[in-house]
Amino acid sequence: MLRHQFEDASQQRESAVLGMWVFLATEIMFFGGLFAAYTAYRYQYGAGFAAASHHLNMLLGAANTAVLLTSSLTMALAVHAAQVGKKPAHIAGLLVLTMLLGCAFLGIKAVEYHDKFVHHLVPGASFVWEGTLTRQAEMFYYLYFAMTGLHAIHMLAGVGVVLVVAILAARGRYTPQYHNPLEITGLYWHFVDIIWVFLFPLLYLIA
Amino acid sequence: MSNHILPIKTYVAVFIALMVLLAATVAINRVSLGELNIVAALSIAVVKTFLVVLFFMHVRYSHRLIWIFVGVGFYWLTILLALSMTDFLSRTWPPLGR
Amino acid sequence: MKHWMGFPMFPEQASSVAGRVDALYFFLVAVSGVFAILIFGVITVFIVKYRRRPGKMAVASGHGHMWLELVWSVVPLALTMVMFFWGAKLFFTIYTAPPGAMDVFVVGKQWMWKFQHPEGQREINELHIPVGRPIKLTMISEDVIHDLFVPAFRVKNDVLPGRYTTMWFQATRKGDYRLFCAQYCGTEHSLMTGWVHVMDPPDYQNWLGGGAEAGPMHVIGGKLFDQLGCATCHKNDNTGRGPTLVGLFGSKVTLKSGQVMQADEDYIRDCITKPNARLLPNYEPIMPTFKGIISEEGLLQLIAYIKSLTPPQAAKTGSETK
Amino acid sequence: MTTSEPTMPPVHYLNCDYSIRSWLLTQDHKRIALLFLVSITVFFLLGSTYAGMIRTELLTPNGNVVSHQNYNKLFTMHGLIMIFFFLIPSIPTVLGNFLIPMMIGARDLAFPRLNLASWYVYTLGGIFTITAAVAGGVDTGWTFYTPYSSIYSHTNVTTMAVGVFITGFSSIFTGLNFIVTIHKMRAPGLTWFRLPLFVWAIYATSIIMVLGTPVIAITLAMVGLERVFHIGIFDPALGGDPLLFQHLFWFYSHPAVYIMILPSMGVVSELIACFSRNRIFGYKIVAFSSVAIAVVGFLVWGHHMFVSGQSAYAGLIFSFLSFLVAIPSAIKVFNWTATLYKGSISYDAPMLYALGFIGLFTIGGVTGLFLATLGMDVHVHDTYFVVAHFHYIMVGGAIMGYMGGLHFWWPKITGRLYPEQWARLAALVIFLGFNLTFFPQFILGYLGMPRRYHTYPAEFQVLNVMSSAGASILGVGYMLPLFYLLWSLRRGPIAGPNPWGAKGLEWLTPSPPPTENFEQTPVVTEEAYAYRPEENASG
Repeated sequence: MLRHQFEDASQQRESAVLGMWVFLATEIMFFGGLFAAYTAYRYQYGAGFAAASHHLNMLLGAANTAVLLTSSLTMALAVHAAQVGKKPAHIAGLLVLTMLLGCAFLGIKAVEYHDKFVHHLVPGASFVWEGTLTRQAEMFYYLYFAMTGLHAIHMLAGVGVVLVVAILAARGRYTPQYHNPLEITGLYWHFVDIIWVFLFPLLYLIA
Repeated sequence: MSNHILPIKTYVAVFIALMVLLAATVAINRVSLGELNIVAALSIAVVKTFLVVLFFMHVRYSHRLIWIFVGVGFYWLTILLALSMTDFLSRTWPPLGR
Repeated sequence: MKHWMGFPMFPEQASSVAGRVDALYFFLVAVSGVFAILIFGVITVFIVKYRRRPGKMAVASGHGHMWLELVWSVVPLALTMVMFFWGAKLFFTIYTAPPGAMDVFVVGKQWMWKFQHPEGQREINELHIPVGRPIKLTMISEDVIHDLFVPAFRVKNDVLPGRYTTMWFQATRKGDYRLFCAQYCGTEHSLMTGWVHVMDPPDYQNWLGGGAEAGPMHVIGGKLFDQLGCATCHKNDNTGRGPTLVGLFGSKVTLKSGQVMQADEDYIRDCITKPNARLLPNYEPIMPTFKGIISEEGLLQLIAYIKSLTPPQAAKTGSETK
Repeated sequence: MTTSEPTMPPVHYLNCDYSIRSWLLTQDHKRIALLFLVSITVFFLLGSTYAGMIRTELLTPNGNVVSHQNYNKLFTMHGLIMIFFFLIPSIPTVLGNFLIPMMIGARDLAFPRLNLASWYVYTLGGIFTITAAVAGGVDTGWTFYTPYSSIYSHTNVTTMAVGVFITGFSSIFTGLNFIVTIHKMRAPGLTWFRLPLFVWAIYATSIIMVLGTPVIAITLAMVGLERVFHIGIFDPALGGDPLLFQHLFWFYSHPAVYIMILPSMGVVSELIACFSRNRIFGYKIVAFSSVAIAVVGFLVWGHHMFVSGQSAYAGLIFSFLSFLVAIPSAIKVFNWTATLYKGSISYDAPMLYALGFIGLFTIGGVTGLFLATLGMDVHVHDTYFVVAHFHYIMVGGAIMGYMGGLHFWWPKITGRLYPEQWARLAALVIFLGFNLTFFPQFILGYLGMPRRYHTYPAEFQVLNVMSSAGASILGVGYMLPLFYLLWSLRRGPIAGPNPWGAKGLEWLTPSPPPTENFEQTPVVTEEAYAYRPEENASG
């Protein structure tokens, strides 16, 4: 398991964890562009954003937050299980649970997207807005789709990676001594969770 | 960066705290506080982030270097937001020099 | 253009700020020159004096020298702060039009400049102005970002779609000066040029006298106002379904949202193009948007008209457009 | 310099395996560096061709060589290729890749597969770019300003944006790899303050790559969306604000200038130290100034927008911050100069490039002050003054450093020496040609000639002709190394492990090095640049 460029396992593990954190810093800035756009337009178009936000289903948003937070718990427990040397089936089971929760999140998201599509709230030629401030509402929905869409892409990637890690875990690859892939996958998963923790109030809860 | 192992009950406790905070976010949103709504919602989000980062992501027990990179990510985001907002916030201010 | 040994070195100084910009330029050139010569000189001396010679080892310690390093950090810092304050002060001047400046309205489009004088004259790629009088340009683009640049006046500013930007200058010398588009705007960007003709005030009056059969801008704007049916709601005596526009320009407006806004050109433009973003208390959101219905020039004429609607008691302060 | 006749090591990273597969699937940082060297050279030649055509067109004021549209495509493609496909990857991916593991005594970077992926991603982005070029090019200017790029341009903007977007990830991967490697893979005894300054510079550069690049990526993605689906956030017709684009664009693209110049500064530190046989004066300050430039460099982007319609208050803040970033750069120049003091200076070609760098970077730096000065910038913004300024930084600075570094480490990379006299001649020709090309452009800019002009008033012709004449000399200067370096691959004298008598771990191993770099992991016991150990003992 030790690659030739490293001296020992702890150097390898520390490198992997640091590498993931640097990557997450990159990810923060990747979303950062959209957060900056959101901030600028929320400041300028406060009224339109509030009106548009009311058409989002706050309950579904809250439910999704709960689903993601739960998946973070199962992910953290999976890493914990590897750390303490639980059986492969135990680790893999927690990972599959995490993955299923991720899929549940994406499912709820799909329902919401479908709902917006039906109500002509997708920006573009087909956008229909009952009320004033059409442009501002459209801008809100543009940002809504861009931010949640980018987040959903990250979720999709996460589900894929967790699947691979779950298979490897089931084959008994991860031990208390070596579980770097599992650990950094966990970091990624929690990060995507954190992004949603901010998206939820910013998009669904505009008073 | 020791491979610190947390007890399961810590994870569960953090999870319960996160759920309580989620409920609080939704509850506060029902009350109209004007500008304070967004402040409250974001403050709670920040607390949640701290919980996830410190415990689920083990940063509390990680090397100082990891702390720095976590900070760097959020600090740079602040630079982007704050300095671009200097423009948007002050555009409508009265002209300079008078 | 000023030459030195046959090479052109400086554009003409033809505005009130040109001399001040050049003075700052000389200061910057002097500071840069002194530093550059100092560094090049020292390097030359060192590389000659300490060139490698057989049997001779170098003897210096390379560990740094606190005092020296402090000096060469603090001195440049101090100099840059001088530059900052000087530049900022000059920027205030260049940026802020003096009160009572003469208005000219500019519309940029791919790839021409359209100028409109309050008296109604319009010209393309040529701008006639009187010498010695501050001129304030209110500018907007019909398509992409442009930038109006007059090197002899040392001023430029971007011309944006969707929002007015302004710049001002006061020509100090008669003559013809080039104007350029300085922000890349597409295929014929380099043809989006023209001339500023600075004239004696009497000549300018003569020039104004010939042309403009449609009348001054605010009159054209008034006709447009009637054509578009604005007057059905915006009555002068405040009895219409919309607020009266008399005395609006320059006043402070409190919106439904509680926000207080200065009723300037941009405010009025936004009210016409996106009325629902500027709702007032006590009025229904019934105004349709005129976006795409009125040209940018038409909007400027309407604004000129609304600007001219001053209440009787305020008439003595008058507006410059009359 | 060496007493006995040097010989090539029998087995090294170049001759251990000759198959194509061993190159395309290599995880050896040295081989990946060479893959990058070939790729960026191709793009450099392509970008230079565009530059040559631009200067030919500008010989006459009337634009009678190419059409308006084609001229616009020329400067756009020149800018995009030179910036994203040559300058930004140049030193980090070639010299950085080759040297960082060796300088810190490691066998490889922390993530060799990610390193290889970086090259593939770069190549994929390059393919998109060449596709866009072949399909007719792009005419937006390298800045992609909206709404021109998102609505009005009829060229291959989307393909190009995808190319730049993809290449951005190459930058991110490389930066991430360097950061982790420098933190975690240093040899025993190699503390931060014993690192060569090149490592510090690459570290600072990596920080910018990792934190800046994602912002341009997401921004260009939004431009692409706006262009393809007519939904977006930058078009005023859709309620958007084109200045938001400029903020996001310059948030990356100003620090990107430091991605180009910081590695060169690192190279110059190595060269000055080696060829004057001195420790870099004020080592710690020079090291910290790299990091300071990387951090403060992120706070100044608004100085590209003083006349853009940005709030004047924001302009004030950005102007002030811009002056602050000048200080660490100035300190570096002073410290290099002081390093020469009482040195033992030789005039080998890399040193000539380093001295040229200091001179040209100084001019580029001080003219940057003009642009940071609010009242001054109003006049010179978007004129040839700006063009001259950034070429002094990017060509006079970044490329001089790259050339110097390439010559300096050429013996290490190939095991053979280049012909010294030719190299000195090339350095001189490049220096003279460069100044003749770009100095007149400062004057042109102050006279008011706007940049990106296909045709121009006749009174600007004299200076333009001078500039074009200089460009032809510069072109010859760049061709020379191409020939003699290729020549030296087979005919150059055998270099031996350390032809310069330089300090640094990379010179302890044979040239070319073995695949694993070091037979044994070296242990470091002294500071960098210990050219005179007896003094370092007392210091």
